[in-house]
Amino acid sequence: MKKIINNPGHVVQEAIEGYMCAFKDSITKVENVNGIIRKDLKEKVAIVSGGGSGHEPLFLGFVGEGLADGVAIGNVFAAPTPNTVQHVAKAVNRGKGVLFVYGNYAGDVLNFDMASELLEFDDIQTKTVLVTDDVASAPAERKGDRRGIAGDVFVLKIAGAASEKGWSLDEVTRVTQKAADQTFSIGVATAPGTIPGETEPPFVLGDDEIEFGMGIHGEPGLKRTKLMSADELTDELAEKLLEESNIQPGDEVAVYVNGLGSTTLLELLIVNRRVAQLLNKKKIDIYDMDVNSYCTTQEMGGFSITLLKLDVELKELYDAPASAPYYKKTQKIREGVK
Amino acid sequence: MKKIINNPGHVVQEAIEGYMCAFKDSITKVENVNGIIRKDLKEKVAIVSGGGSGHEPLFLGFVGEGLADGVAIGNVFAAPTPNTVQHVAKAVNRGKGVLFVYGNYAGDVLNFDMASELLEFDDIQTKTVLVTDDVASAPAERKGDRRGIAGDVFVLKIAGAASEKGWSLDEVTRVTQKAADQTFSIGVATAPGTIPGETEPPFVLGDDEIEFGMGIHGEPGLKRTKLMSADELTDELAEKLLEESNIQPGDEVAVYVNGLGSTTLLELLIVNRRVAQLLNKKKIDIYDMDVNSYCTTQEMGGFSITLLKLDVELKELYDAPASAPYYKKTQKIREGVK
Amino acid sequence: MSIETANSITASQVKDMFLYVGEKVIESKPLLTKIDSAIGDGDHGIGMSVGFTKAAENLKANEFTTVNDVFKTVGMSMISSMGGASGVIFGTMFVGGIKGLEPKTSLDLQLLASIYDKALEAIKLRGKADLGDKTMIDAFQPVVETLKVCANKNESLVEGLKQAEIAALQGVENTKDYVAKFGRAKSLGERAIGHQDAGATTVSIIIKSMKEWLEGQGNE
Amino acid sequence: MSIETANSITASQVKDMFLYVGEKVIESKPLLTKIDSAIGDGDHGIGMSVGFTKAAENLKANEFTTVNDVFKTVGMSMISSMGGASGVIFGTMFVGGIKGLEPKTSLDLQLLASIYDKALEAIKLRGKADLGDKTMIDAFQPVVETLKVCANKNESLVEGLKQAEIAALQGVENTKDYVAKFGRAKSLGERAIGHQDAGATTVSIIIKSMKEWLEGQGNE
Ligand SMILES: Nc1ncnc2c1ncn2[C@@H]1O[C@H](COP(=O)(O)OP(=O)(O)O)[C@@H](O)[C@H]1O
Ligand SMILES: Nc1ncnc2c1ncn2[C@@H]1O[C@H](COP(=O)(O)OP(=O)(O)O)[C@@H](O)[C@H]1O
Ligand SMILES: [Mg+2]
Ligand SMILES: [Mg+2]
Ligand SMILES: [Mg+2]
Ligand SMILES: [Mg+2]
Repeated sequence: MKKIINNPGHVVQEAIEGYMCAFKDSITKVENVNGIIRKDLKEKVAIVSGGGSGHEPLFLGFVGEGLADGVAIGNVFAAPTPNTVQHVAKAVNRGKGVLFVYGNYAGDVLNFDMASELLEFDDIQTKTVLVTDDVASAPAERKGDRRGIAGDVFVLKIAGAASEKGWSLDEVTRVTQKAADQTFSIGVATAPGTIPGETEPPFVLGDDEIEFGMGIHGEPGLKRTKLMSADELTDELAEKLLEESNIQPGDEVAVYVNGLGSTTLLELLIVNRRVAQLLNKKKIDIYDMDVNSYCTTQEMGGFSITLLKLDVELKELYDAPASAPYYKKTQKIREGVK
Repeated sequence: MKKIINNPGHVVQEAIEGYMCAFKDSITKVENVNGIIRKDLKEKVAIVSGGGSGHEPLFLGFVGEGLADGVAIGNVFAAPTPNTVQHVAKAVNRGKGVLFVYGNYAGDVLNFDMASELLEFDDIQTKTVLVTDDVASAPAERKGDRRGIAGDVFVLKIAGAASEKGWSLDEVTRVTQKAADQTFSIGVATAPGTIPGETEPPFVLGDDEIEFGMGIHGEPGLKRTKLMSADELTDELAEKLLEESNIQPGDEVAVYVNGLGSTTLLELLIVNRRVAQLLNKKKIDIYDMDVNSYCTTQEMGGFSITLLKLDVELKELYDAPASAPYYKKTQKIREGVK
Repeated sequence: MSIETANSITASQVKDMFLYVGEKVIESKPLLTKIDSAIGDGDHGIGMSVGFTKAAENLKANEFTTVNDVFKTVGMSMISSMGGASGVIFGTMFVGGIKGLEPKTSLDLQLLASIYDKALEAIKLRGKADLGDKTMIDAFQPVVETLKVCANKNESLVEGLKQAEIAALQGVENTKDYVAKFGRAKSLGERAIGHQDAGATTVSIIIKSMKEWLEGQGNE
Repeated sequence: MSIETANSITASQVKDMFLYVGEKVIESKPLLTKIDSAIGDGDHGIGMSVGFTKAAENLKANEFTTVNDVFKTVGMSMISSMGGASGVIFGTMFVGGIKGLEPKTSLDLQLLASIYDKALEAIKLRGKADLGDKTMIDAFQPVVETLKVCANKNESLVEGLKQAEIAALQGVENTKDYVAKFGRAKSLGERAIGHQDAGATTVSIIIKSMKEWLEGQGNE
């Protein structure tokens, strides 16, 4: 895979520089570490996210109103260091505490936890909500052990909206944890993505082979099958997703179809069409749908489907405006909202 | 290349269905043809864009406030039919005339022109501005012969903003033509994209080969070279771009770095960093920068750089808000605008 | 008298002939894709298939009494379904020549020559291309000229098409030497030289399979 | 007396030893990448290279009089530069054992055994993994136990490391039989069986190259 880079070791730093060139009116870089924060920080609980890079536009593109106040960025597929997290948290803290929202990976937990310990010395209170949406990574009875994939987008959206309301750290944590508990995803890979500087992809798939449930770092999934039609594939994934979630007929969900990198929007829209058909058939109400490639694995091929089960509280937070360089939500005019 | 599709012949129709599922609160499908229009049509000149599909999120993602009022969508890499254009234009026309804004390709010109003739029978006045930004496709003295690539985004942005101001068809056409005259792009390809249903890519590039100036349908470019570093590559492209444009030190430009499909945002941001450095060195003022993959060629690898030379009038239109499913611009707070 | 030597065919036979032509063009999809990929965007085969599939659908759905309606159905099917440069251009190859033409119940070489002559003019008006610009015109213009010469000599329809096929193939050969001025290949400049034009190739396939159908009818 | 049979080395020699270890780990980057790719995310080699490169930078920039500072420099370099699971885990392998330790100017087998023993405890506390969870602990715990046994027998530093290397390699072998409970491989379940753990491999490389450096010093 040809990568347009200079030095593999400088990829993250240079990308952040390029990001700052484009969006410096709304964001600031934290000195000495790979952290980015909002310019217009409010007197509220601060939301800090982050993780390894390589998943762009997550996480750096999600800094802004109604989303993350700051993000700590690691090297490609590697959790950020404790001091990166610490410095970002210090920069966004307004004395109301900091909520960490990030995907459940050993490396991220280790580094964010170590940062929490360091922040205690700075008298900054932190709480953590782990995103655990990937149903392929652990069975339902161990929901808390599941990995975080594209569900980051929904959980972060809810956390940001709750914090903008001026809620306390406990309240923001409560509703964000509820969102994390109600977020379910499943993915499929059709081709690998490569880490910049590496010459070999991390896994190989046959010409007509795909892998169900593969993780966003190429973690092996549930099974390999032959490539199938978009509808067959979507049906099988969505069935598994519903099976592994607690979503029932009559429930309302927000849907997000996420491309992993090189799968085109044309394809993702075809998948979205089928997801809508299927949910309609199952009498699951679609509150909203989004189709994009917010959570990528470099140029990996494939997609994931995410469902967030909504209640009255979550719907209001979901609908709140949000504005970051790579995620914008304007208030939607809802005709006859239930 | 594995594509997640059902039937190659149904790709566009099914993608539009999926698009409608997600964004039906703000857009409507035109009956019987592959056309999409805004729901909240205003009493103003209508802006109609379009072209072959396969470049998503262009064109279908750009229907909304301050952008296109409607788009006519063709098959992958094929101009829309005259009756598609005709029906879209009829659907968005509010008696103030219709401006067609699209990339300069023989097929598009033939079909939009034929649509214009048909619309004369419906007493709908049309004007046309062709986007001709690709400096690799014809020399400066034949600017009007150049192809349209990612510059579509800027020209459409200006057209949409001008029409929202309630200007006349002549005035909207004048300023849109000015924007088209001042928009310059150049691209580089690192890997081919494949048409859904085809098993062979339309061209082959060696393992360490790239092609300067390749078009967004894989049209052959200026030259093939060895893969180089991001900085070297950006320098060479940007130099050529400035050479072939009329942009001088002291000028102000909006910059857009566009990914062609599978090139990651991480890479695009590294390129953007270098573009900023280079323009600074050349004393060309950067008014704004955007980095995204709005104009793709399926999963093609590579990127393009677009510059829009601004004047007072264009700056105001550039800064106007815009909101479509895949392009949103909120009013920017400008510190010390010149 | 067999069709092979007949001077005219009925509207219904014209329909059957274009159904056969459509099959042959659709069969050539991979070839056309390959040719268009070399210097264009690789979709010409797809486009022509879409157009002739739609044409077949509309031809089969109707009975035809006039040649005009058969040509119109083929051309309008293309214009309304294909898109791309070739949708308008090849659509015009079929509708451009019957504008203002009084209803004809049968097609002979004279009529074919005059329909295609008018169509060629319409294509040039629409597309602003001319001979030597590396387009389908480079095959279609020699076809028209040959049909006219043969018609003047009162040759049979099939003989006219035999000669026209040779002219078309020579036209395709000629496109290899040209720099493209229109369509997606135009930016190629000198680099297009050596490659034949996709649209010109399609013209040769159309003419060849018209001839084949007539020959096949003759042999049955 | 050669280092090979010496009972202790100076802080400055410890620094040189870890510079050598770093080189060897960096050389193993492709191997570690391959192992982590099979069941993890393929970045372990990159991460360890970043960590040891930073460690080398910080080691070279300073003169050291205490063993504590050498270990602290290596560990903190890793924690502050690597990120990932291994940043904290391997960082703790170096800083976890010197917390509260009085300043030492030389390192013998007793001290190494006790530093690594405390480090192992710290790693377990932090990462919540234990023996059999298919992590670096599966190599590191046998290393610690072996070092302690050898230290009790008053063996030389190099001999202790020789034995420890064997224990580490056995530990790496053992990881092939385990299902991962931590890190990116945990979702693999049974499918991880047959593959060795990347972090455990790194432990074995570290111990092996510590031994090699001591042997090299002895032979010089
Ligand atoms: N202006 C024109 N006049 C005549 N023929 C044209 C013109 N432009 C293109 N063509 C023909 O159309 C062919 C390309 O058709 P196709 O690939 O279907 O459309 P597109 O160029 O839109 O991809 C060319 O090979 C050429 O023969
Ligand atoms: N909780 C843990 N305790 C001990 N070691 C761990 C733990 N989690 C991961 N590791 C070790 O870290 C290694 C992976 O490191 P690395 O690939 O650099 O990090 P990441 O898993 O974040 O990609 C694993 O092979 C394992 O040995
Ligand atoms: Mg990792
Ligand atoms: Mg085309
Ligand atoms: Mg073509
Ligand atoms: Mg790893």
